[in-house]
Amino acid sequence: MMDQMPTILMLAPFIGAVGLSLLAWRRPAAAMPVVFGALAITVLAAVLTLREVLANGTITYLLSGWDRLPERAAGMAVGIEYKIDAFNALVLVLIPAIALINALYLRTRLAVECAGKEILYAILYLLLVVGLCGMVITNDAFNLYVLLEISSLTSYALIGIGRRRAAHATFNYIMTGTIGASFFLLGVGYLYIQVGTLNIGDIHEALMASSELRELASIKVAAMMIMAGLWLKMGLFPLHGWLPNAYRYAPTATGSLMAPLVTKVMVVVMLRMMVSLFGLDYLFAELNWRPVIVGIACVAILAGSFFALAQRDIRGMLCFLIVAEVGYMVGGAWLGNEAGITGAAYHVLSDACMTFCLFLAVAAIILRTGEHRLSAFRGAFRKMPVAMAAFTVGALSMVGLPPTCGFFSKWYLLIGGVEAGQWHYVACLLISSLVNAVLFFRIFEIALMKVEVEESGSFDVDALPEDPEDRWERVPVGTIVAMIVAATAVLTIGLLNRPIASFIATWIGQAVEVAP
Amino acid sequence: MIWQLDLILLIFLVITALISLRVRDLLGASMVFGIYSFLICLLWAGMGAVDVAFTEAAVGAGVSTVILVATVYHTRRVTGGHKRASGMKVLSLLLMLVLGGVLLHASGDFPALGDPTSPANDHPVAQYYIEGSYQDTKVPNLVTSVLADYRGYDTLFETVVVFVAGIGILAVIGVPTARMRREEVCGDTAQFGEDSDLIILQTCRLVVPVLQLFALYVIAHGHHSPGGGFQGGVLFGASYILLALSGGLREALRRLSESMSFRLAACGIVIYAGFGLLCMALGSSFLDYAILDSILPGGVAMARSHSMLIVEAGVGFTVTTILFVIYANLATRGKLEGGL
Amino acid sequence: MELLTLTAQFEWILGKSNYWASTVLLLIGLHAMISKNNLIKKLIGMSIFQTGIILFYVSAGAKHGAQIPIVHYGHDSHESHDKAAHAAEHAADAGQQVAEAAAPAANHAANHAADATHTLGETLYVNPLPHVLMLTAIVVGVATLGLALAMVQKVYAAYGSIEEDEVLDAIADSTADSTVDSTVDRTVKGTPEA
Amino acid sequence: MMPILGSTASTVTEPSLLPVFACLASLLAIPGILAFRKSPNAREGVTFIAGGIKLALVLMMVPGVLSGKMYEFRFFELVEGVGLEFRVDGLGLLFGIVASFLWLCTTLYAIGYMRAHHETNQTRFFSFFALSLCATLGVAFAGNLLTLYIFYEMLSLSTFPLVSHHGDKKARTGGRTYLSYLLGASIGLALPALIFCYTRSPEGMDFMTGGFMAGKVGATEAAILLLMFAYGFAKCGLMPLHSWLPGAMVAPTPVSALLHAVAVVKVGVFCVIRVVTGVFGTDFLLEVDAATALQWAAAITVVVSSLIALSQDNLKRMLAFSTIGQLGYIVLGVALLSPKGVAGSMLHIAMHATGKITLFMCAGAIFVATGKKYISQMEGMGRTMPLTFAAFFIGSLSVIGLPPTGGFISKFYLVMGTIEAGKIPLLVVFLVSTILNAAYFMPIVFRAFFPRGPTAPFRWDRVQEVPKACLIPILITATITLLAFFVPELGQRLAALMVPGL
Repeated sequence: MMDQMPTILMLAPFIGAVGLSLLAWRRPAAAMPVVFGALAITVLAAVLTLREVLANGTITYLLSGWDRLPERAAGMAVGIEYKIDAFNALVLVLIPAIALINALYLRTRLAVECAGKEILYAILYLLLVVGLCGMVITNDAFNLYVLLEISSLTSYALIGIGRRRAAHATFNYIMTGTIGASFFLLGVGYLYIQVGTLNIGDIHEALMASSELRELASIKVAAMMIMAGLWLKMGLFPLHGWLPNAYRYAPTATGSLMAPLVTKVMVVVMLRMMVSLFGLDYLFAELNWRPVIVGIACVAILAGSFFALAQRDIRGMLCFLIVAEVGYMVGGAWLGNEAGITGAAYHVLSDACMTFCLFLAVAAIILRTGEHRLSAFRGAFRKMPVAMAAFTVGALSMVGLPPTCGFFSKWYLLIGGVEAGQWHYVACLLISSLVNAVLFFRIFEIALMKVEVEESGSFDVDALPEDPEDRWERVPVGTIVAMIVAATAVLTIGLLNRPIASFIATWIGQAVEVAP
Repeated sequence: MIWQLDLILLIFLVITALISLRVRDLLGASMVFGIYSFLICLLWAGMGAVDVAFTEAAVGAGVSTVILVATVYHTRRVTGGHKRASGMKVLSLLLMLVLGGVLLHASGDFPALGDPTSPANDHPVAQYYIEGSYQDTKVPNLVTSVLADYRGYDTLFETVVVFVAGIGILAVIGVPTARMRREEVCGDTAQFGEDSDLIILQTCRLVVPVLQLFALYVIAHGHHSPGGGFQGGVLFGASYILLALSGGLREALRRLSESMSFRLAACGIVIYAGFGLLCMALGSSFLDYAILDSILPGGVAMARSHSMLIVEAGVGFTVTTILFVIYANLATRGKLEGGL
Repeated sequence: MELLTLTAQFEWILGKSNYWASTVLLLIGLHAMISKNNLIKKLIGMSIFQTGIILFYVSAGAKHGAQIPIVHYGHDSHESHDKAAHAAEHAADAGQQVAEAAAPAANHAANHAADATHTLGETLYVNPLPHVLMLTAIVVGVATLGLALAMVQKVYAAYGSIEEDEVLDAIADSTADSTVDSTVDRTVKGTPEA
Repeated sequence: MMPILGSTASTVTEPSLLPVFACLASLLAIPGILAFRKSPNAREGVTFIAGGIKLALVLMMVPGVLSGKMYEFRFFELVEGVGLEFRVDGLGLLFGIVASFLWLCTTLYAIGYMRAHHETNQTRFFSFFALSLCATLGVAFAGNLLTLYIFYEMLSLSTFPLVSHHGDKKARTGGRTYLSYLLGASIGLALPALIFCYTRSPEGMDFMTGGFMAGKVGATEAAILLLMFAYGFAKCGLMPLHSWLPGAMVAPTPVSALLHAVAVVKVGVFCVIRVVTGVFGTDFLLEVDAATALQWAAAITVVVSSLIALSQDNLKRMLAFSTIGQLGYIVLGVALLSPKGVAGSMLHIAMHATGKITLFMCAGAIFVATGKKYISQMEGMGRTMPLTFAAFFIGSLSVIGLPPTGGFISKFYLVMGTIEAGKIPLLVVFLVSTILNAAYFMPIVFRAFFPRGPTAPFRWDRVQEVPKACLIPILITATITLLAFFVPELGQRLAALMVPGL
């Protein structure tokens, strides 16, 4: 049973989705229980897999039972295989866990925002999780593309199901996403034509074995196309155009699922491509792209931060912050040292949690107040203490203040920057932290104080009616639980950064002493 | 490969591509794009990629064109000039020049076209597929065996991609209230094709059964000849689309309602994944058909062969129904009423 | 001599022609996706872009003089192995007998026959793997196209146009009018804050 | 010159939860404060009890520390090699005592002040008050640079709602300035410096005698890092990063007292002392001569802020600039790198704290009683509020550095420190600033008791003192200021633990 866990992890949401289509086509009430059940099984399987990986090291799972057939295929993989190493296993827990917690929020919104389409939404929701997990778990470059497309198509639909305004945003997203995925496919094609296999590990070995192969221009172009494709999908500035509108106009539960996960999983894929496919030696010793890419990342960080500063719409602001965070991760990964990559990988986890936390809190506040500009926060601390507590934790993490996880990811990234001597990257990280501080404390100010807002005049926190009903959060319990869990995760991941960083370090494959 | 033919095809390809993008009449553009697809089919067939050509003919030239036409029908037929985009155009051209330069530079060290010793063709894995797959699976069509067995996991998700597209389109443009009404109205006394042209109607009466029979053949005979679940499924779906085009969507929906379509589509995937799960239940890994020789007759290789057939049938179910649903929704703006 | 180099050049060009064509198609499609104003034109561009990539893959698997990847009936594996070995021996013999000038070519052929164990018997088969991959890519392409067309219809229903500039104008107008278009939140044109 | 050897070799570390509990005492009070938000008496009772426990816990460590023990507690590793770690040494304990004792006084005062003023959101106020004290003790007992930084940031955040407590436009501006200076400097300067230190010394960042960075950086790097830390910990108010302090005067007076005397600014200078002694080590800094720039930055701050204070009419603003000057003393003292200078800095933390808190509470008392906040309005008020102004007098004596107050002792050490270091120009700075201090304090006291123009004779029944809750803490702190002159042994012994070269 244990060795089937990776497949169970993939199949639970998959079967859930198909089962909904098969048996519950006209029964919207079945949607949420199936989502919860399927995701709970997935989380369980992921946790068991993680435990297994921690105990016994990397897991390889051969699908279709095609062994590596040493005598007949020169030891190459003829089938598709899963490969779950320390970092993968962590991400595999993260994806269904966030989806599961988000389902608590989704439960309250599904019937409102997607009336008449509950089953469709639930199917797409589960299949998105399948796609994201599948991208992380697979060890086959083409299979990665297929799962990438599954996650893309489901996300297009999950966004497009939204309001009128979502239509054009989704169309742009489809265009960009298709270009990105196709670039990725083309890059894989360039590798295939020169190497002849699609298995990530085998390609890596071939590249390591032959220096002529590494000299080839087409391999370099392959690396370029794969990276460009992934950057498009993750929304690295200046390829981010699709991102803010898509997340902003999507149904709120889509936003709070996709914002934490989709771009982050793309970063995970990028890291895997860098570490497991091309290899750090090749990327940093033989291609000298670091200055350029770190430069782009710096611009992304600054641009994202300042665009966020210019936003009046809360969700728009958060979306641009994601653009900045993508810059953090890409820059960190391309610093080319262990601390930088550790920082980028760790930031994937921490950014997922804090973005999730912020999106949930913001969704709750927007729903409660009916406003989606910064003025929605007036008196929020008093009206919605739990939501604001979660928001505060997420915000502090975004700013990078201890002991939240945002501080520690920034810590590793900064160390990477200092060690690599990329001072401009260090400076951009710090500037972005400061801009985030301005952003969020501007909100806290609105929340704490009597702010004279344009139309409604002076607003006194104490003048709020003492009506007990009005004073309570008026947020469904599920959402409250979701927010609390997310905020706790932000703190826990921060405090657990040592073991996480050491998993990541073992993944990077350099000897690093493991915490006792 | 006959290089003269290939060269002519390539030139025509580029020309049709440019035309379909230049033409202002969107219906014309869609048609030219259909021609483009057929040309590229020829090219692929010439290169020995018969299954790809078959699929492209059915999907690219057939279904794509039909759904393009359906959308043009429901939006605008003529596109205006370009009022705004000149700056964008220059930027894009510059980008294309750079990208083209990079890609052509990279193509400099590709092995020559058709070189049997190129890394991709000479790789042990490629050799293994050609040499070993018949022994392993007793399926002469290598594409089928690689598709449904060695890379069966990929194909499962390929089927899911189709499924997602159907669900997604319904989610995006489906109109829930109209849909309910439609389901109720279904099955009333409306006559088949009462407002259609007689010639079209009679032609379809002849063509549809033949098409469906052929589709079944393609699915079933995919082991021995070009074809398989996708190609057959597309053809089968096309038969329903033909029915809807000639006799009215209502008639087609009466035979294959939307909810039934999705149930069947899910059934197809369940067949596929269920077979994989069965392998797991018997103690092997997911989709390892070899273990099924305890259930299926004819030894390990034949067990693989039979499993592939069943799995392809599952794919066929899904593709058939989903393509029809995609057409039905796009042709009616999600209302499932009226149609083209 | 001159003629020979010309032929060589021509062969070289032929050897690249598909890759170049695929690049050209890819660029045409991509250019249309970026610069066309009409959403359907963008989608046609997208399809052309994807076929460019498919052409690339299929070309990567092509072999001169090879059969379609459906093996002939009746071949048992042992038999075919024997045949391959025979073919190799024959070629090698031939290589020893011919004049020195021709030796490299013959050796090449011999190596070929020996290397090319992916022939069953004398038959050379096309590499099936790219075909499998491209079947998937085609299906993905049509799925994306379908979903994108649905979005086009939704855009048209919302803004009455499928020209991008008109759509953007309509969006700008609708936000300026502060229309309420959702149960969740209002879209209000942002006014600068105090 | 005698090098500073730091803690003697006989020091033993002892694992103990005392510092943790001391730190947590006020944090645990917060749920209580929130629970009793409906009944102010119970709420403030909780605060008091927590304060008492906290002080008791801190005092319990005194005998041990004096006998050469170091209480230590490690939680877990935050990042590789650096854990969340508490360690109590002489300096930390000295600061801990001052902070937790003055918290009690301030709380008492705050109750009177907030009630007399009918302030809103008192529950929030007392909660964040408790939180900020938790952070302060965390800084005091931090065992390494990262822990110190974490609590430093926590303090910045927890005081932000206090500074902008009123929530009006002025409070908003003040809060903005406050946070942008403090967070900006700490993220922009201190954090990179911290990370640079970590990359150079990845095996650990524990404060240790002689400094963990000693010998790991060159002279220029050390000088730059030192400045980055000194400016990064902007709570120490070095010019030009000082303007948050006058800006934060919008806060209610107890907050100002807390900011200026107990928590915030003292944390700033405490951090600088830690950096000089524990991170780089005075020996190393002397060896590479890296502290000159810091000395002059502090000296300029001292003189300029005194001159500005001279021109202020708003009493609280004047006190703020005076504080900036006094902080300059402390930074200057430690930057001298001489044993007496460093000891003087440590003592001055305590001495200035008691003196300045007295002054602030007096200013608040005057405001509560009469609504006056300008110096020019205070003529003759010594006659209506004699006790308050007597306390004010004692406080100002201490700040100027005159006997018989504690301020004299620390200033004496500081002056001796300059001589020891052989920096005569800096000695002149001390003397000039003392004259300036006298010049801005003495006229206030003098005019309060001896106004110009005709005055009615003093009569007790005309006395209108503030509520007792405000008055009692003032008198307590004034008395302590005096006592510190006569019994300075505790402070001296604690400081001597850190600077045995005395």
